Amino acid sequence: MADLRLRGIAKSFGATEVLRDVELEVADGEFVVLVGPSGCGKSTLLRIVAGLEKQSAGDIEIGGANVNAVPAADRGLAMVFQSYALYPHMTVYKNMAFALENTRMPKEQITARVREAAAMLRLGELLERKPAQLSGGQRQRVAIGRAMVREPKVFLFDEPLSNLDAELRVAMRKELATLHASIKATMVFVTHDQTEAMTLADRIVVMRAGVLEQIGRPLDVYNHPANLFVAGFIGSPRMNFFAAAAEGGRLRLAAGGMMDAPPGIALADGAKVTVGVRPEHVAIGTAAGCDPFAGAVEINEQLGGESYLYCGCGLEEQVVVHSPGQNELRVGDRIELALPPGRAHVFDGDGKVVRPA
Amino acid sequence: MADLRLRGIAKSFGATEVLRDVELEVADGEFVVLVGPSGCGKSTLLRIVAGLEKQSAGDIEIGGANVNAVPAADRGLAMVFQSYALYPHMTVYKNMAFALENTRMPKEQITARVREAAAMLRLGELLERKPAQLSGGQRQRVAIGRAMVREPKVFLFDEPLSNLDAELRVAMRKELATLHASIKATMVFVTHDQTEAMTLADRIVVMRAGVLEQIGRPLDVYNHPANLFVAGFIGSPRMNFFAAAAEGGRLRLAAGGMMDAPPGIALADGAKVTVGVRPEHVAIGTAAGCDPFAGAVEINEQLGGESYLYCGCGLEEQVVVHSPGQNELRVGDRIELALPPGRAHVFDGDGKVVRPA
Amino acid sequence: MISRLLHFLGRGRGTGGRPHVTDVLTWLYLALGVFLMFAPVLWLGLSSFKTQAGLIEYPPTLAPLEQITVPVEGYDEPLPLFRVTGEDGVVRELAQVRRVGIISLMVDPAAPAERIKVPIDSIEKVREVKLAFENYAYPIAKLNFLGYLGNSVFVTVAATAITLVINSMAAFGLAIYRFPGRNVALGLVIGTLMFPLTIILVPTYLIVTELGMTNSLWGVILPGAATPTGVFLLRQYMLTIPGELIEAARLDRASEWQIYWRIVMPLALPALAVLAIFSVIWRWNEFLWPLIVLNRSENFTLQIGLHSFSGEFYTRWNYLLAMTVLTLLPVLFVFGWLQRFITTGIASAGIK
Amino acid sequence: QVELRVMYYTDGIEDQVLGEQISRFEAENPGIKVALDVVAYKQIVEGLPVQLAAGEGPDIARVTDLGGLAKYYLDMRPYLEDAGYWVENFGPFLPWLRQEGDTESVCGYMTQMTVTGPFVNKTLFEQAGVAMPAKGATWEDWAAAVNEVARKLDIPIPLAMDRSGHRMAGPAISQGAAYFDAAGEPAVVDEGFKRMAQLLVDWHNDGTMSKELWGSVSGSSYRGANEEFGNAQVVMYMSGSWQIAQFSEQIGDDFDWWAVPNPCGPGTCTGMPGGAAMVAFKDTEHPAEVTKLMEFFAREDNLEDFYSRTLFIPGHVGLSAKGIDFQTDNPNAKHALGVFAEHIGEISPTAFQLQGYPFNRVMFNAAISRVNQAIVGEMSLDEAYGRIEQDVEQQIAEKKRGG
Amino acid sequence: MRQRLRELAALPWLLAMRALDRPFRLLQRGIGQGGMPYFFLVPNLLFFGTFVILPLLVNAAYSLTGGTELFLEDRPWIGAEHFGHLFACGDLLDPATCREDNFWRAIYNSMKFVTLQVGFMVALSLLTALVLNRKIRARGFFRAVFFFPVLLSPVVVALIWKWVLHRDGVLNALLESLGGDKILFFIDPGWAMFWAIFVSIWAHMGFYTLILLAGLQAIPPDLYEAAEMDGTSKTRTLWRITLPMLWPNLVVVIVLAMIKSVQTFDEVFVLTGGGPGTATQLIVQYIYDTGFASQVQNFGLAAAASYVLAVILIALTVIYIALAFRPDAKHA
Ligand SMILES: Nc1ncnc2c1ncn2[C@@H]1O[C@H](COP(=O)(O)OP(=O)(O)OP(=O)(O)O)[C@@H](O)[C@H]1O
Ligand SMILES: Nc1ncnc2c1ncn2[C@@H]1O[C@H](COP(=O)(O)OP(=O)(O)OP(=O)(O)O)[C@@H](O)[C@H]1O
Ligand SMILES: [Mg+2]
Ligand SMILES: [Mg+2]
Repeated sequence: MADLRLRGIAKSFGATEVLRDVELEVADGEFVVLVGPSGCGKSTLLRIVAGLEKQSAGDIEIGGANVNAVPAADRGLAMVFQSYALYPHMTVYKNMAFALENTRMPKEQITARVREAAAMLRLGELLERKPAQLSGGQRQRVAIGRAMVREPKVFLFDEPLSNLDAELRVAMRKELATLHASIKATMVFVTHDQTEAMTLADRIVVMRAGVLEQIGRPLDVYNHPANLFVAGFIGSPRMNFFAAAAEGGRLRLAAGGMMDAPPGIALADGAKVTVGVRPEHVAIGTAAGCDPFAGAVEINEQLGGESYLYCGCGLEEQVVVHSPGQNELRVGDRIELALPPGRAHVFDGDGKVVRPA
Repeated sequence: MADLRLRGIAKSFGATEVLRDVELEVADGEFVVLVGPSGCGKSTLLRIVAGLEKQSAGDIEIGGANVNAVPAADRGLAMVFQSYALYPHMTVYKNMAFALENTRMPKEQITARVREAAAMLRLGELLERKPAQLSGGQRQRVAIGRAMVREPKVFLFDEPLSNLDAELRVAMRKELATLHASIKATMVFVTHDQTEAMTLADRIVVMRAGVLEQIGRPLDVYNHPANLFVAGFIGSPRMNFFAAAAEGGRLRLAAGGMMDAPPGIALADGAKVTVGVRPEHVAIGTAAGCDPFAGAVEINEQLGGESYLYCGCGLEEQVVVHSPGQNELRVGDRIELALPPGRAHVFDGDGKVVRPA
Repeated sequence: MISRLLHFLGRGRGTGGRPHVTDVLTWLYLALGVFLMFAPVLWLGLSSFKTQAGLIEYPPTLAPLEQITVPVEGYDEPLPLFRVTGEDGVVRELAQVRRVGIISLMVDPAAPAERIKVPIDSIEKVREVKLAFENYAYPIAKLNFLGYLGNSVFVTVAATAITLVINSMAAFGLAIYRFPGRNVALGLVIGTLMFPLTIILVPTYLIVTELGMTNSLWGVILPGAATPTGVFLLRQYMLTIPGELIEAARLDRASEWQIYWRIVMPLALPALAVLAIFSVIWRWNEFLWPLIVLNRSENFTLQIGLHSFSGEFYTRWNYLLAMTVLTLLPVLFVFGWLQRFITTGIASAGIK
Repeated sequence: QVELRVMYYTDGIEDQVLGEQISRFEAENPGIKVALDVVAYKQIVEGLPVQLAAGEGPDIARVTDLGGLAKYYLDMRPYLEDAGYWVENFGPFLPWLRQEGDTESVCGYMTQMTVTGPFVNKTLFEQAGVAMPAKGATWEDWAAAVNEVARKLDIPIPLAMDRSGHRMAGPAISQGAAYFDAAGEPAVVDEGFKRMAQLLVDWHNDGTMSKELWGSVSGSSYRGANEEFGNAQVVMYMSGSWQIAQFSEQIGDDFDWWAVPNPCGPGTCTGMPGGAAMVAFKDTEHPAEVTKLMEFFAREDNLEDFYSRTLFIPGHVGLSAKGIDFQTDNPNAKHALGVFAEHIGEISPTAFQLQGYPFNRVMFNAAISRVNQAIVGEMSLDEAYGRIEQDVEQQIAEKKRGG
Repeated sequence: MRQRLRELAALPWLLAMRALDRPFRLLQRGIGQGGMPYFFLVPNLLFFGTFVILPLLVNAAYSLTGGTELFLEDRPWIGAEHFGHLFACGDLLDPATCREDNFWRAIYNSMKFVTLQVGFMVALSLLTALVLNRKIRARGFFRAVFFFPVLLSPVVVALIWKWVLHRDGVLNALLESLGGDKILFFIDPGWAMFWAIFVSIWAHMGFYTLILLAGLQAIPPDLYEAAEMDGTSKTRTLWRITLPMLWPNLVVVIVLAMIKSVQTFDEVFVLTGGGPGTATQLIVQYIYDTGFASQVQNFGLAAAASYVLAVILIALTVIYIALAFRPDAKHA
């Protein structure tokens, strides 16, 4: 059993408070992805779980046993460091074999495992190289390999794919999913890549400034963000936010015009709220239940398979609109936009989502 | 003038040939993005341009002058290292100010510039920290800041945003674009992020194993990949490839069924070709000019705003299909797929694209 | 001069392929170094082939010279050859038969019958380069050279091995961990650095006696094994090893012992090499302490052995020098081998 | 099988000669094995005392701190076959090996008798055409003569003297120094000593002596002028009989180096006796065998062989009287050996008393280091006298405290 | 092939360490990770305690007892008398007024010697290390050249330099050939001190150079690359990158150089004999003479002097250590 339980974890570096009252339960075999802005404490949390850093307060349980006092070596976890931390004096092979040698595994078995991992990570050619002779992505893969060969009960990954190219990343993602499925390890995975988070996670944990903001299944978090922060953080480009005020059961947008309140949401008259609509839900043209407003294309980001239009609508921020495929719009072209009420999220003055009754 | 010209650059580390005959011209003020699989030689190329590594053959010209013999310090470039290479004994402020102090800039001006950059990079709070007290993303931002404050004529960026969260990355992307526009510097930018590449680049350079495979404007590269490799590499998830043979002006797919040859493409009967269709172009249901074939959903990657269906169609590889928004498909569900001939790319036996006559 | 040299280390480099000013200065410095550091040593090598008389001769000659002797008809022994400046300024080479006071009695080797009287202030020895190999041959034959060599090798190897192991262990403990008592231990190490061995020679000897280690090579080896210098040196070097490597190793389930010998030791190799070189030289050349501990010749180390050529009034410099040169060779070899480890800078490549 | 350990230092070929004798001894005494440990002189001076104190010393050693180590010596009388031979032949020197108050014991014999005395470069005198002062000339006479030679021939150092309190003591006694007061307690500074000290200071100031030798080192360090003398840069060199062997090898007959009689002062014309002794230690487990070996070494025939080959002045009354046929064909050496043998008869009783005093090195060292400081101008001579007395007093007191 | 050989050479070490692995793992299980540092310290401290600390304690006892006996039980207790003697001065700044005038002379000589020697030693070995760290041809050879003097015993060092500095030595021959006068270096206090310092630097510089060379190797090369990209001049790179990064090793060099400098004895002694007069007599020579080389071995006074010396040294070192241990142990 390798479930992981964090109770009231807090951490300060001197006066800097980095984690606050973190409560998290990860079931045995679960794949949890940790996301959050840079510097919010993700690495610190992993390091505390690993036993490399001592929490200022709180308890850690692994497999039901409190491991506060258990040194890192005995917690039975594997970790991929954000900084790799490869042993510079060892070859790639040795780097990966080191952990296995520590368990007195027979030599042939070690070789087999390392070769298997190396093949999977496309490092086969490089086994005799030292880290200094590797490219950034190759180093990162060695770091992954080093953790993988151990097949531990709990994996901690700190942005393990950040330096890989898209194709390789997709491949690795698949491999990790396969690995997860095959050895049924518990995994905690830090990433900045939305796709990774959405595709790999059983549950996503969104952190901000040392606090867990929301925990939930990927689509739940995507579809039902608990607050403004999560709504803005999950999804890229981020959700568009519009200031609005409730007015007779409808919403008056600061951008001008009115829109229906989303179904099931009742607001006190005059309540100041924020309406959030994701770029892919902003309608070009008209939408039922919403007065259209005009925007001028300011940036037209064409990604090939899809495009994002950054439109100026007289608001503080541009409204981002997703448009599938490629388009012929030019900067300055004016388009009509509307917010389909069925797709809108409403957040109250404190940034908390207003749920349909 | 800060145009950059590489002529016949080659590089070997001992027996390992890392770069081969690289020819590249970057115009003054141009923004070139270098992409390619991990380990293909991107960093090495940047390091050679910077003067940190000596090419085995070839010439480098900056602003029209051959700089082969010019040491790095005198080439007037700024570089963001993939490994950051922050000065561990200096504070964030000092790290950023260091280069400016080298130029004997007045103190107030240095402070102003550093503060400005720090604000932009959201490092304002951290100026007095040492690198060891920073998170991974914060370190990366310091590395960017260090290059930025110098406002040089040529920037070299080696995966500068890889450790940043999506929101910050979008913000940084914008800042870089602004910076580029304002100081009109020439920029060479390595990234693994397709969005970054597509949005930032004036031109994209695709590398493979030390060789430049294609150079072109982003949408050109996306829409008209020169060969199988580029077609597969640009776009994520990657283009689907289908083996096919020409038969009476049409194509017989190995998956079964026939399709029209894309407009303007004439093939000798019996020619073995590869047909490539991007996920967003694979039609669910039917498409004119192509016999539909059946597939079973094996993975349904729901990213929130869009989904990718990985379908088993009896081929070696799954066929990836993009479907906008979210869907209710379950693994095992069978769907009909078809390849619209107008969206298909055809590659000959050597992997080179077959262009319409 | 210092500031100029500092300046040169800092100068930017000129363009073009020609050697830069820093290169020129580097070479100048190295040339000066070779001259200052190496010339005296060259002299040492040459001098080891001089006779005792040649050694203390002033003004000194660079090469080992010896007076030429020539066989002269009618004389049993070969006669020493002199260059004689006649009153007329003519220079001749004559052999000296005998000297009486300030008059030298000479013969022309070509015409041995006639004897010539010459005042000694007009004669000068005719000399040739001659290597006195007996400087080497005699001591080797006389001393129990192989025995001494064996003892020296044993002392050096054993002491260096022990020193490296226990010092690196202590340095590891002091550099990697934070634990109660660490500062006390550190203070002890540094505090005791202050006392030269010379000062505690006598008490240490008493302790060695109590332990029954006099006249045993262990009595030479053990007391110096725990050098504060070594601990200090290694500890400071180990501080520069990135902490994440140690964390990574802990996560790889390495025991602390393994972290020590598989991670930290290889990474501290340059400093270990320095300490090894230091220890080898020190043990190999150590003189005062073995002198006091050892008084049986079967236990003598080379240094003690070769110093038996230094008496109360009289030191056989020619033997001493020759033996010095001979004993230098192994350490030189060891240095050549170990110094390469000093420049295997590796410690940083694994960390981003 | 008994193993005996002999610790021995060597200035020349003594160890060889002794080694041969040991082989003979072992052949004669199959039950005894003798190991000869030839060591650096430094070990005898610095290592041996500590080793002896700790009970780790050898059985026999050749030592020069004759009285200082006396408490460790073995009184061999109970084991000696013929104690009379020892008293008869080594009598004058035996007191040097005894502790204070002891007048009886027999602990060893002199491997080497030395006398201090000057050598001159006779060839230089001849070249300069200066007559050598005759026997009975004073130090002042000699100083004038060597200065003249040096001036004429442009020799850098007219007069050199070993930097050693022992070397200085002979001339000082000649100047009238007594070194002891009436009660027999050390009293270094007196009128005679002051005369000598003054002479030394004057000589250094007027260039008769070179500061290179005395001035350039501190404390009690020994410094000789062998090199300078051998290179004919010194006209007169006050040293001692032990130099003979070296000079014959080193100088050979490059010039005539002669030993001359000790110059005189108002007191007398003496040199200092001295030497090294072979002694047995009482910590030995085999006193009988040790004595047997000592007797073998001290046998007249063996000693004669030893002295004649090492060119040492015999420390054996019988052999002294008989004369030794030294094995050298260097006429200078032969001459010098003769001169020094003569010196022995001229040694003043004060010199003997001083040599026999166990802590004479304290006096020597104090004298040399302080006079030297006066020579280089670090203190005045009067201050130096005060310091000498203080040094001696303090060290003797320390010695007496824990004795 | 060479690789194979090297592996072979490392084999015994590997086997030994591996053999030790299991017992130590058990040990670690027993005492826990927190107990391991003690374990690592024990062997060294054992030796250290026996052969350094214990003798120092005996030495302390010596300083409080009198006489010339070796064994403590034979020595009478005299309290701080020896210390009293050392400090019996009319004016501490004028050795001539002190009872132990030579002690104070030696202290002042040592101070002069140490100040100059350490300064130049550190500067020169740093310079040499920097030069030898450059990519130059025949690096190994040059390293050996600069290191060579370290191999020589003090006696040989002195012999070599006497050959140079003698009245008729090489240097004077050179001076004369240049039309100058001979200089008798060892009868002039200034020159004698100069050469004492020079020769001791000559003899020991190689060792410190080696430490610094090792330290330079530990500096990540990418920092130099970053500095180069930042357009940093070489001088600034030296001051702002190299020296700060070298600091832990520089501390070793400074502290060791200082301590060893204060402890200098034989090479200066053999070269100048402490002269002229007492101009180059250093403190350890005083201690050695008093306690060891003289006929009346005054261990007590020597021990007392050594503690006075140690106090001075510690005071000096504390300053450096205060600087040295800023970047302290980082892990666990
Ligand atoms: N010192 C070296 N010795 C041998 N091979 C090396 C050395 N340095 C780099 N290489 C190899 O050169 C190739 C190119 O490396 P480079 O760092 O340029 O890759 P990259 O394109 O930047 O990859 P990444 O995206 O992973 O950073 C890699 O395969 C790497 O293994
Ligand atoms: N030793 C330290 N002293 C002070 N603050 C620190 C220290 N280490 C980390 N921090 C701060 O703690 C916060 C959390 O750091 P952490 O590395 O956990 O961030 P992260 O979430 O992993 O960020 P990233 O995505 O950039 O890697 C950061 O703001 C960082 O600056
Ligand atoms: Mg992090
Ligand atoms: Mg790279």
